[in-house]
Amino acid sequence: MNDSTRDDSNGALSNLDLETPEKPYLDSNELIINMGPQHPATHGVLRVILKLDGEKVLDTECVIGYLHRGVEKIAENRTYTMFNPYVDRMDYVAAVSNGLGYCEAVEKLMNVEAPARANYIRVILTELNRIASHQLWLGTHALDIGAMTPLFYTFRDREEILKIFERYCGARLTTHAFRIGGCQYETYAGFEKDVENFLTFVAPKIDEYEELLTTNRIWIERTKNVGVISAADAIALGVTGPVLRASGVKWDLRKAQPYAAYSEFDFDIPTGTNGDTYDRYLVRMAEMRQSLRIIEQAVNGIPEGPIMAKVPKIIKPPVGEIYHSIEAPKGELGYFIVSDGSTQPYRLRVRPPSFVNLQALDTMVRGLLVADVVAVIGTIDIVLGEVDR
Amino acid sequence: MPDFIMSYLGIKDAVTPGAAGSQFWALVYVFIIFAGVSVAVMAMNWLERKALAHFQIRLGPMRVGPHGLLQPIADAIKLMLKEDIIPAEADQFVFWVAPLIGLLAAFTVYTVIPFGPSQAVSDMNIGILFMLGVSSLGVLGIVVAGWASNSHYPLIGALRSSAQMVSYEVAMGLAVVSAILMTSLNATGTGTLSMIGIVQAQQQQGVWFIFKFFPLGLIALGIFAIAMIAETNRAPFDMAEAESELTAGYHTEYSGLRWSLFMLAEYAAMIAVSSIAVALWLGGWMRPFPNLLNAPAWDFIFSLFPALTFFGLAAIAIIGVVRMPAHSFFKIQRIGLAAFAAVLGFIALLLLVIAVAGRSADGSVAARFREGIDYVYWFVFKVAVFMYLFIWYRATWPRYRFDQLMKIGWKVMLPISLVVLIATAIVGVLVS
Amino acid sequence: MNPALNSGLNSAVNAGMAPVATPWFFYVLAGLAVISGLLVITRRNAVHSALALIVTLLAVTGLYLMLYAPFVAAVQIFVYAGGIMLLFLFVIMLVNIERSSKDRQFNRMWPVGLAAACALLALFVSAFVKGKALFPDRMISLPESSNTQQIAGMLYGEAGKMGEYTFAFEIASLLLLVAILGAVIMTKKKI
Amino acid sequence: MVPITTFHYLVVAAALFVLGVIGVLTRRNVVIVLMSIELILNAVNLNLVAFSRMWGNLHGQVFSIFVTVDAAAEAAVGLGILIAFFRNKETINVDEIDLLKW
Repeated sequence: MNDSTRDDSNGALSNLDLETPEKPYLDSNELIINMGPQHPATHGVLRVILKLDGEKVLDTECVIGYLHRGVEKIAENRTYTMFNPYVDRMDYVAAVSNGLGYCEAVEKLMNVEAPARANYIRVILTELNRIASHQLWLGTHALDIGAMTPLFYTFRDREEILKIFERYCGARLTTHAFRIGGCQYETYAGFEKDVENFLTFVAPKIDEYEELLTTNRIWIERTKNVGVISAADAIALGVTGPVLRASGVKWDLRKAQPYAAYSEFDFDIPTGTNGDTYDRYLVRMAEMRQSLRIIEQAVNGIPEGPIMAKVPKIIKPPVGEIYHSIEAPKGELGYFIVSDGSTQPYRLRVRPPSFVNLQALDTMVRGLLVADVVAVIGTIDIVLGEVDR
Repeated sequence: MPDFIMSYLGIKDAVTPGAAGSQFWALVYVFIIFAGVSVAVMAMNWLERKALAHFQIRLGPMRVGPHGLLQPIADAIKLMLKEDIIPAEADQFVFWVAPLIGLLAAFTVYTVIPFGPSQAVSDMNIGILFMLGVSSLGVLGIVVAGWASNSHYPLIGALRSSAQMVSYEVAMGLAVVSAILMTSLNATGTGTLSMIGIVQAQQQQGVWFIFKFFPLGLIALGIFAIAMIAETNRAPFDMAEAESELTAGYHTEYSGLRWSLFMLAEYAAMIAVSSIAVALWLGGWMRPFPNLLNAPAWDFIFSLFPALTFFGLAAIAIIGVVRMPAHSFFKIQRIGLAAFAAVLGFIALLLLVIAVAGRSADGSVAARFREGIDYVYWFVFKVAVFMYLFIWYRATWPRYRFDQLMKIGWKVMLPISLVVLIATAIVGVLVS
Repeated sequence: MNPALNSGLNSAVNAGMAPVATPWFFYVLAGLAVISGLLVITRRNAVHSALALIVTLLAVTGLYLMLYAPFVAAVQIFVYAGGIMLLFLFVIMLVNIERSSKDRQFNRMWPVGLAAACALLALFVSAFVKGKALFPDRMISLPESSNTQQIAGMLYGEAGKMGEYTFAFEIASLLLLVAILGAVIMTKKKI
Repeated sequence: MVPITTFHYLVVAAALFVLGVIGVLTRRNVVIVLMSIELILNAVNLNLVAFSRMWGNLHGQVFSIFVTVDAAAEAAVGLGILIAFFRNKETINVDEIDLLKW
């Protein structure tokens, strides 16, 4: 390769050893390539600098920030209510979860409890969104590995969820479904019916995805023992969500620190054993089924009552700080809010699951091939809007 | 030259232009095949997009022409009008010449493809070797394109694809040899490498080589069928242009006409390797069951198939016309599709007339003509089945990883094909 | 094999032979071969040289076909153009050519080399001029259709007999095996 | 037009041979030197096949196949050596390959 050692990446950003070291035996194949920010498989604008020996990955470095909008700084200049829609723009494929985390954090700061009915609506919408998020993950992940067709199947079925969102709150993607203290909207007539229809509609569809992939030889060969991360490593890196559970750690905030109405439902936490890409796939597929179970219970047991707690018109939480986290589809989504008693947060910090999970990329892909990097980026399930905020 | 015309009108024995030594007719044939392949590639382009779309619950192209029938033409015009970008750091000359290498290799192969016992440009004595050799030249175009782009992704794509093609050529060659071995199972014990000769050997032995020494022929075809996907860089072995990994592989830096030449070469190569498979194992131009159902009545029935196919296509088009929404918006589309149906129906009628007029195998002009159409029809039909399989694979399977692909090539396919080859030889010796 | 020696100079137009091989083709192919051969040794960029060499090889293949040696032609395409040249291109990409194409292209001894080559050329010319009369001026028509079978007979033997070159053929396969092993060991980073 | 005789082929082969020799003797780039060797072998092949035609037997063609085998072996080993050398010395110029030890 004629310019294999020429550094065309941004040297200032990179702490990789980009110069070929002086050694008696020259590795003529060492190659540094930029994967992204414009690349079909980096899910947006992630840039990964890969140091390759032939096709083997020797070292990686993620360069992020191409989608940075300063969400946390914006929060300092907006009232608590005004900031609520902004959180939807972080993980835009799971906007409902983001909203839930933020609303609950502020409620906790203000010592307000959302009413039971509001909590049930929250659970239903959040779990629907979890399914939507996992479906989108499955489609793009399969596309990264080369299976085109699942993408279209999952998008077809995700559409049904988005339709329910649209009927409920008028928006499909950035829903802004919840308010501090409860929900803005009462469920529309036929909401339960819609959700139940969806449950019967989507269960066979999940089987359909599994039929295409789970026992597919190529899929297994591409994902088994690829991107393995041990439980200890995963915990040390702060990895959460399906990625952690696939390594065999039974940690799910819905069970560990129940919020909303999750303590009232009966569901399992699927875990894997090997912590490889295939296990993460299986865990997410199982999670979709568990979400269906939760939604079914919630729809059947939804109580009557108010949907909004008593919240003052102008939200002024007392001085103090709070950290509240929920189990978003991608892992632990935490909000740390410092209040100085004014109408605006003094400081707001988000713990985005994608950002933390992305740390594990290097551990997972070292020694694998370029094609596996793509598979592993897909399996971590990052959304760049959330990584960069 | 007049002799040659006569040979096609059935007055003299039909031979290929190569055997007749007519440069003029060879040239005419070359042009016919070039045009035919180009049209086939366009049709394949449309079909692939449509079939893939229907696999994936989409509609595919619908805007340009009724059901997107004119989409390939629109694409071709677009690609020709696009700016042809040559990167500043690229090696200009090599960048320019690389697509042509691939295209030349893909099209040269067609000189020996036997569409019928005399429907080929030339019956080369070393036909199958020539085909494999020339089609393996296509990889040079890919390697050189990847190098000339002077960019990382194309280079990796080029290296991948060349390694892949070279490795799969081995298994492919061994599978082909086992088919060639089967041609030598006759009274004289001499086999042949000529494509026409191979099909004729199947005719003489009264069995397609896929069923010969069951399951040896079948396994050999299986190996060839897998290797040919790898040879043409198609899913699930489309490592060279793996979109999610290498953006577009070796043609990342190409645009416009030059890019379309790569696509043309790829599709032409697909048709070419499918033709090899058809000629070697699936009886080439022969109709199904030529030895079991050999009464003249069966001949007649099978000779109706071309007409029936076109009637079927016309019927599908007419259904499309009927189902088109009754809105003035669709008026032109409806007329277009109806006209298309009419053309298909007319071709079908023509074929029907020929089939009926030439039903007696008495060597008359009409009979010769009918036979020619039958040969070409069955050959193209079998190739079309393979082309559909290509689309099907692409819709169904994820992509292999590069090392897995090499592992399959060297550790699975090569041993199996060696065993098949040896077994074929042993069984052949025992039988004869 | 046709031992008949009666075919004269114009045997290309023999009965049963396709009269495709006209002098015109010969001159085109020969010119192509020599010109691209010249390009091979003069280009700065090794990839250009390799492409020129491919053209030479294909032109020589055409000459083989004109000499009614289809099997040799097929081997030429297969092994040379398809295999060896791919190997060359691979290696050119692996080694750093950008620098070497800016270097001095000819070694310091080039006048000596050129002189030696010219002397060789002179030798050839004198041999051809003097020996032309010694050559039997004929082209015996070989049956193209059985060319491959006959070569196979000489290499593998026919009718239970060992062929003339069977032993040499086996040795050649051994040579290839050794070459494969050698190349693999040579290119491995750590043995 | 003058009919094509064996002599014509010999002239072409001689030209290719001399070109190959010039390449081997004057170029610095090892890859091009190896390519020139291929050119020489091809010229020999052409001669062999032409003579085979002249004498009306196939020994020449069989020999040319052996030469092709030889060329393949030579290219594989030669390029292998080249790569090994390039790894160690980072050069592919013949006149820099002048040390038996480094």
